[in-house]
Parts: sequence; structure tokens; C-alpha cells
Amino acid sequence: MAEFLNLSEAVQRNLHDGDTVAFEGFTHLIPHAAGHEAIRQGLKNLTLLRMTPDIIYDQMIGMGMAKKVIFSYAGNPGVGLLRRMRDAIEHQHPRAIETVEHSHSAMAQAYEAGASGLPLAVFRGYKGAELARVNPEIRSITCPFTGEELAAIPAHRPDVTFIHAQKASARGDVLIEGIIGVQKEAALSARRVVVTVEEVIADFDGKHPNLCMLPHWTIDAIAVVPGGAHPSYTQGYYARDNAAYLEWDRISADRDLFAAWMKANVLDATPEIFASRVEALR
Amino acid sequence: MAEFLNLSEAVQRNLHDGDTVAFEGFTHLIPHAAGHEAIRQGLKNLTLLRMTPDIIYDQMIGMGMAKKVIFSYAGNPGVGLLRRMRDAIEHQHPRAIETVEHSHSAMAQAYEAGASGLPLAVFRGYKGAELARVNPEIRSITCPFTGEELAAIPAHRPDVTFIHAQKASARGDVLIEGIIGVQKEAALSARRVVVTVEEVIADFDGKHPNLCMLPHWTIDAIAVVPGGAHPSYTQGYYARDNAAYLEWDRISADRDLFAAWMKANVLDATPEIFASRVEALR
Amino acid sequence: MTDFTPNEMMTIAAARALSNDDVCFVGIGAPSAACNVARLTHAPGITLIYESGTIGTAPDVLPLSIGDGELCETALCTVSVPEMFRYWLMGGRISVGFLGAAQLDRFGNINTTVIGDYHHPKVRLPGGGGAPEIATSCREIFITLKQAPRAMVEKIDFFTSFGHGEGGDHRRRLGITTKGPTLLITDLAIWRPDAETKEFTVTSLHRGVTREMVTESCGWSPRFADRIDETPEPTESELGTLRDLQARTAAAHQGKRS
Amino acid sequence: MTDFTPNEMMTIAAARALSNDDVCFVGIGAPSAACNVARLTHAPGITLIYESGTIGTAPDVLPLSIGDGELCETALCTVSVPEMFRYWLMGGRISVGFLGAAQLDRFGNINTTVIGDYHHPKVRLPGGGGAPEIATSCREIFITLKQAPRAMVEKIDFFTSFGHGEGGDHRRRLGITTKGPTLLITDLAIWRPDAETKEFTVTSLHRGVTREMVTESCGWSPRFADRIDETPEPTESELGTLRDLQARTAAAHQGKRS
Repeated sequence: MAEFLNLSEAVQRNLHDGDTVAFEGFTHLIPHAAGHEAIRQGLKNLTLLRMTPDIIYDQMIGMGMAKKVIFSYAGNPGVGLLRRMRDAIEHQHPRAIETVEHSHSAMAQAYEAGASGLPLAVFRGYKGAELARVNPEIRSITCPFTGEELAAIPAHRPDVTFIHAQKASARGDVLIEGIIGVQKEAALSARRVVVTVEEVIADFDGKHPNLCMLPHWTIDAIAVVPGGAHPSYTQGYYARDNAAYLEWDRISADRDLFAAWMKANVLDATPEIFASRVEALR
Repeated sequence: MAEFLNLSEAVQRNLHDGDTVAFEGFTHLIPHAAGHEAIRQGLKNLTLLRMTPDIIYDQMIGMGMAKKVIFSYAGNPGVGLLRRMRDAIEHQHPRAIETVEHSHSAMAQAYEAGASGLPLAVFRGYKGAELARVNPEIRSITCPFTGEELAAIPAHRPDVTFIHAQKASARGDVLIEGIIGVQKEAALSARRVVVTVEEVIADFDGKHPNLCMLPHWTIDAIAVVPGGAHPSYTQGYYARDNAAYLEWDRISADRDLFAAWMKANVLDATPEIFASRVEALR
Repeated sequence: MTDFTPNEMMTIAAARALSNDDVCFVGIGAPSAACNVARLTHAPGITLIYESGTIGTAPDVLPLSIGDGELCETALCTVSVPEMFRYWLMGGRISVGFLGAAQLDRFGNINTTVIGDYHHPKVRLPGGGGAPEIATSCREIFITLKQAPRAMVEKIDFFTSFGHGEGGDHRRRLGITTKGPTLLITDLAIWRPDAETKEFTVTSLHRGVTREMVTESCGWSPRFADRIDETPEPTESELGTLRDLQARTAAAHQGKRS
Repeated sequence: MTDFTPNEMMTIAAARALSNDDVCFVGIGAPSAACNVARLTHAPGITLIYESGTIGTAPDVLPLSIGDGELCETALCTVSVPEMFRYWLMGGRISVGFLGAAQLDRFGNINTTVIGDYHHPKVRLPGGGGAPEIATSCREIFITLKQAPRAMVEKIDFFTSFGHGEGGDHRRRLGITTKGPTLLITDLAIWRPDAETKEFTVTSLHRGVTREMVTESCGWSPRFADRIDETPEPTESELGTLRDLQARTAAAHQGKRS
């Protein structure tokens, strides 16, 4: 049953050292405020699950919180590389991380299988692709009807999933609109679900019946954090801060600059600051 | 590419003797007008695919058009049995039909697998259920990660799928709203797709981005048939004709009464009559 | 209180078994009435799901079919049927699933498929629909049934959905992790599975019902618990809610056509 | 006509290869520009799909990421990412998929994963994203690449996505039923796979480009077709459309922040 909490309590109650955690959002609705709160709380030895680790995981990896990253595209979308993640993989700085690499199709279908309560995802994929050689979690099954060999990978079952959404109802139902990505599947595949939202409204009466919703009883905690997706965006509220993504390429290129930036903008900050960060983008 | 045709031409061009065909719609949006047109054209040896054969297949089976029925619930929803289908199974009247029986979960997932281009659906199902004994298409695969045995069935790949929807755009995109059932999957799993709609509007500009749509390039033919779902219903246009479902129990109970009813209401009728049938239900 | 029918008692007893936090996979008929009476009386927060894809629905009248428009119009949201079976049922999110039966045995195994041989049936029944997976995916199963010797039989003709099989730990031996049938509510009594054998055992008789009545209308020789309660009779509010609901329903389903 | 850059020629040549009936799986960068120039010039009916789930999108400015809001706002509809990969890509509905490359070999095999050993990389690149399945699910693959010896190599360090493997019928031998790479468009030339060997062969040189320039900027010794065309230079309308699009894009992506 969804409980409305402040962000720090929502993270404290639901995310623990050693957890497998997904902070999902496909370019749109990336839960950065929740990620920063996790960084402030100094979580350790996390297994980070996400299609595109993006800035949100580049920051956690740079802060040494990750022991393992399961992903499918380690880039800064539209900009280039993830330099903190590269530093961890190439130079074990600030610590070595284990990586489990998939394709987008595989990651999306592993969430879908997890949401369906299945132990694996079966799909046509990885044909001729070398990931199948270096990732032991990529196996195969044979179709008993056609004899075709299909790819098989374990379903994603994170301990906890964090997502950001436009609205919650007073009862705690959540509405996700626009580019909905894998958030519904990431939430339904997880043991615990925490959602940050832009705002709370009385109810969803009058909404179209076929929208992407998560009923209150599928959610553990909801925290209201206006601007909580910045520098990602929230359709209908504020635009993507493309300049910040470009700027990250510079900040993340230097270890000391990164550390200073994290102290000033994350460690010494609070969730309330996100509202001000999106003012110019509304 | 979607072409706007009259119903008789749309059926003529896309449905042929011996085809495997799905007329889908989950209680809502059942394409009865298209079914009646197929009956008038006297199609033969069809393999009928549908979760609940319902009145629409009871009529085709009673007219001797089906050689095989693949289904998961042979009832008249909320009323009782399908008497023409029973007569065919119990007394081979008017002809013997082969039946392949699944659960709802299996049928829905077989359409989903077909839409995904997969040869099979893999799911947790049929445990302890005797259908697995009498239906040779129900097999199993073993999860390479957990060792769990999961059910496996062939994906549905109909030659043609017929559905009814609320609206088409001038370009031929189709919008399905309300209880969307398995129609999107039934359409995307088929080689050819025919859609009957209540009306055509200029475009779908301003519609919510996350609605259930079929792009024009996934559809072969669209026929405008107001009331085309009757006695099923179309959300936003007219209500379900519950009285007609109750009446069908009486009509279908007697072979001669059935034949007379079909002549008067189907063989001697045209698609235009559906508009008048729903007038009292608007 | 005023008089009531055995069917009303059955429906109200089923409604009482539901709680505010339950997420129910609802079938048509008695289950639908029971779930909505629960929602309109002691369990306003209950979540009702129909396999047509409607989640959190609150119909003002009972649907004639599981796909009536009323269900969609009053739901939180409506998802596709493949999603319903994958994310919601197979995903293990349903706490209570309701099943009815044409034939039921003492272990809660159900037949709604055929009377006689499957390939040459004496009577071809509608079949299982969602039942095979409802029976194994929901955390527990409630069964409602009007007692009759041909409905409650020693041996069912076909295993449409699995209850406790041959009893004992048969579910676990098949790798089924859910509880299965935990409650049978008939027009005469309330039955619960024996902790060990899993055989349905009468634990409560409705007002005015004798052990003999139960025995005569049951195709196997029923077991009775050491201590048997009398089912509390329907309250004014329960009975009023049920009858109003059925009156609204009757009116709605007639009214639709001139 | 007025002058143009090699990159402009590459983008416009790619746009010309698209038709009104194509359904394109679009990547960021050159492919996105090419697809939208096609849409704004000779192929107004083309369907553009981005893996963020946006179907039939018509952005007024080029997205910086595949998930920009503009893509959703101008799309026919936006589906979930699992649906995008299952129903739309794996379902075989995409006619043309665009891929770029960090390393490309003569058979259209692509590496965007690592330079050096996978487990101890010299450079860790972003990785494949959707490429492994795009390369095998789309009916055909177009590759755009700026020529350079370190980009067009004899042997790629990692098979991120499969082109024609070792050439010939290697795809068929792996049970892949789609055509794979049918077109390589660089800043210098247009290449097509040889009918037999499937090795990319230069079929057209852009204006002012010599065989030597192509050879010097290619890490393998390139094959040239018997008859080599000169790529028609960009028309006023093509170049104007591309430059307007890029100007609007630059303005939009700056303007967003004070």
C-alpha cells in the first residue's frame, strides 16, 4: 500500500546496502532526485540495474556505491561516453565494478518477464552478437514446435525500483504519461517500489481508461519532489536540460572536478533544490 | 497500407476458403458485421481462432463454415452455452468440427507471441490442468536458470484478423478505446488485417500519446460500418444488447429456428442494417 | 431479521470472507455479487479485477458479462488482456480468485469442461476460460456453489482446474506455490480444507440447515468439523445492499432495449 | 549549386535511399537527420520510429536524445519500450534500421562496445544498445560512417552487431532471415555489398572524391565496382531542408536554458 513519505525516509526504508536496485526512466522521467538521496545516504555495494546507466549511475559509480552494473548502453545520450563508469571499468577507480552487459531488447524483455512473474525471458536475439560469448547469463532454449534456437536470459527481479512520474492520486495511484519506457515493468518486477512525483491530485476520475497507471497497492512509498527528474524531463512540466548533459561531459572528465561538483550539488543539497533547477525549463 | 473499402469487398479480398481467421473482441467490439459478411459470402473450411467463440462463431459453426475451432471459453457470456457449437461437437451437425482448446491465459499469450514474431509462447500455466493431456499443442520447456518447467504453446499466426474499432483517421490509422482485449495482438500477429470502424475522422491530433493505436501501415482494409459490433457494443457509441444475447439462447436451441433466423437476419441482410440495430442502444 | 434465500446467504457469506486489502479476480454471477457487496459494505477499499482487463472497478450494477462497459467506465484503468494475464495474474498480484464449478470434488478440483469423455462428451460445457491459471496463480481460491449431488461428486469427469489434487501436499509436489482452495461457500454451509488431508470439511451451517440436508445434497460423504458454527444470518445492511444491487442490475439489463 | 560539406553529402545521400513507404528505426545523429530530411523532402509518408517507443514521429527539430519530448508530442502514438522491442522490432515490422559504428569491417560487422579486450578494454565504448537485434530484425540495414582508417578496419575488436559475418551466406547459416547491411554511406562514397561475397564495394563517389581518398581513409583495401557513378550533388531543396533543420535544432537546444 502506497505511503506518502518525504524522500529521505522513502529511500531509508526501502533501499539497503547490497540491494539490487533499478532507477528507471528512458531519457524521460529519470528519477535523479531519488538517486541523489541514495548518494547522500551513502549506500554501498549496490547492484545497479538500468538500460542506459546515464548520468544517474555515472554519479553513483563515481561515488563508489556500485559493486555491479547490469546495463545495455553505457553512454551519455546524445553527448558521448560515461566517464566515471569508464574510469571504474578501465582503471578500477574509485573501485572495480563487475559489469553484466545486455542489448536493449534483452533488458526490456527481462523487465517484462519479471513483471510477469517468470524466471526468464525468451526472445529472438543476440544472433551473431558477441555479447552472447562474454555474458554467461545469455543462454538459449529450443522451440519444441519449430526447432528454432531462441535467446534466454534471467528475468529482472530487483529488490527495489525507483521511478519518477507526473502525478499521484490522494489514494496513491500513479499516472505515467508520454515516453513511458520500461517504468511499469521495472516497478512490477520489483519487491519494493518507490515513486517520486511532480504533484498529487485528488483522483484520476475522467482520465482516459487506457493510460499507464500503477495502482496504489503496487507501490510502497511515494515522495512528492517537483523537478525530481532534472536534468531529465517530465512531459507536461519541464523540458530536458540538454545543456546539463553537455556540461556533464566536462565535469565527469576530471576526478577532482567531479568530487567538487558532487559535494556542492548533491552531498550539500536537499531534494527541495530540484524545483529551482527546472524553473527556467518550464 | 490501409485501404478504405466497402465491407463486402474487404472480406472478399482478404478472407479465403481454408484460412485460419480470428474475429477478435473481448465482449466489447466484437466484429459481428464482418462475421455476417463472411457468412453471406459462404466461406468454407475455416479454422476459427478466438478466445470466446461467442455468438459470432456459434453462427458460423451453425452454418457449417468451420472445420476447426481454437478457443478457450465456449460460452454465451453471462447467459450459458453455445448451442450450435455444442450441436457440432456432440452430434457433428451440420458437420464435425475439430477443436483445439486452451486457457484464456494461453490464448492471450499466443497472440502476444505472434505479435512479437515468436514461434511460441512460454508461460507458467496448465499446472495440474487436464487440457495439457488432451491438447497435444501444449508442451513444455525447462528454464535453464531455475530448472522450472514452463508451459509452451505455438504462437497464433492467423492468415487474417478482423476487428471492430471506434475510429479511423483519414490516413487509415485506427484507434481502439476502453476494453481493448487482445485486438492489437490479434491484428499484429496476422498476415492480413481488416478493421470495421464506427466512423472516420480527419486525424488523431491532440489524442493522448499512450492510447491503443494501429498505424495505417499495419492494416490492409478498413470498412466503415456504424453499429458493426452489435449485439456486442462500442464504448462511446452504443451499449451491449444484453437482450439479444439472452434471445440467442432460444434461437440457437432449435436447428430450424436458427436457420430461419440466419436467413432473415444475415443472409437476406446487408451491413447497413447494423446502424439501425443499435439506434435504441445509443 | 427478515427472511432471506439460501442464495442470498451464500453470496453474503462469500462477501464476508473478503477484506479491504484484497485484490480479487472476479468471475460472473455469485462471485461478482459477493465482491461488490463486500465493496459496498465492510470492504470499500477492496480492488476488483475482471479478466477483461479492468483494474479497480466499482460497477453500480452487476455486469452481465465480464466485459461490460460499466466495468471499464468505473475502473482505475483498463489494460490489454495479454497484460492482464501476464503482469497481473501470472505476476502473482491477485490475493483471491473466485471459481464456480459444474462438478466439484472433495479436494476442490473443478470441472467446467465436459460431462463424459472429453473427445466424445455427453455434454460439452463452456470450458475453463481463465480458470486453469486462476487456480494456481492467485494466492488463494474461494469457491461458491449451489449444493447438488450431480455438482458435488466423488470423481469429476475432467480436471479443468487443479485444487488440492489427491489432497495432502499434491500442489507442492507439482511445484505449485499458492494455497489453492481455502474456502467453499455453498447455499447450505461453509467448508474449509482439512489442514492435513485438504478435504473440504463443513465448519459452519447456515440458519435452519441440518447435517442431513448437507449430506443429501452432496455426492460424497461429507466430513464435519468437531465444532460446527451457525453462519451468522445476513444483517439488514448486507441484505439491503445485495437486493438493491440486484434490483439496479435487473433494471439496467432490461432497460437497455426498447 | 552552392558548396556543401562531406557530412551534408553523406546525410543527403542517406535520405535519398529512403522511400515514402519505409518504416525506419532511427538512431541519433546522422541517421536522425537523414530520416527527417527524407520526410521533409521526397518521402512525406515515411514512418519514423525511435526506440523510446515513439511511432510515426515528425519532429520539427532533431532530438538530442532518442527520448526527447518532441518525439512523443509529434508521434501517432508512444508505446512502452518492451512493446517496442517485442511487437515492433522483433515482430519484423521495420523495413530499414540505421546503424553507426566505432569500428566497421568490410562485411558490415560493427563494433561499438570496446577497443581492445572485452574484459580489459583499452577504451570502453557505450556498447550496443538496440543494435544487436536491430541488425537482425530489420528487413535491411543502412550504415552511415565518416571514413577513417581506425573506423574502417580489417578486423573489428568486438562483434557488437552482426553484418554479413565472414561474408557469403553466413547470415543464412546462422538462421538470420533478414538482408542485413545493404548500404554503406560515408562522407566520401556509397558502398553496396557484392552480390556473392557480400563485401562492401564502392559504387558511387561523391563530387570531388578520388579512389585514392577512399583508399587512404579505409583500413582495408577497398573494392570498387566496375562502373562507378558520381553521387548527384545535393539539390537546393535538399541542402536547404537539412540546414534549416540543423539551424532550428541548434536554436532549440541552446534556448532551453537561461
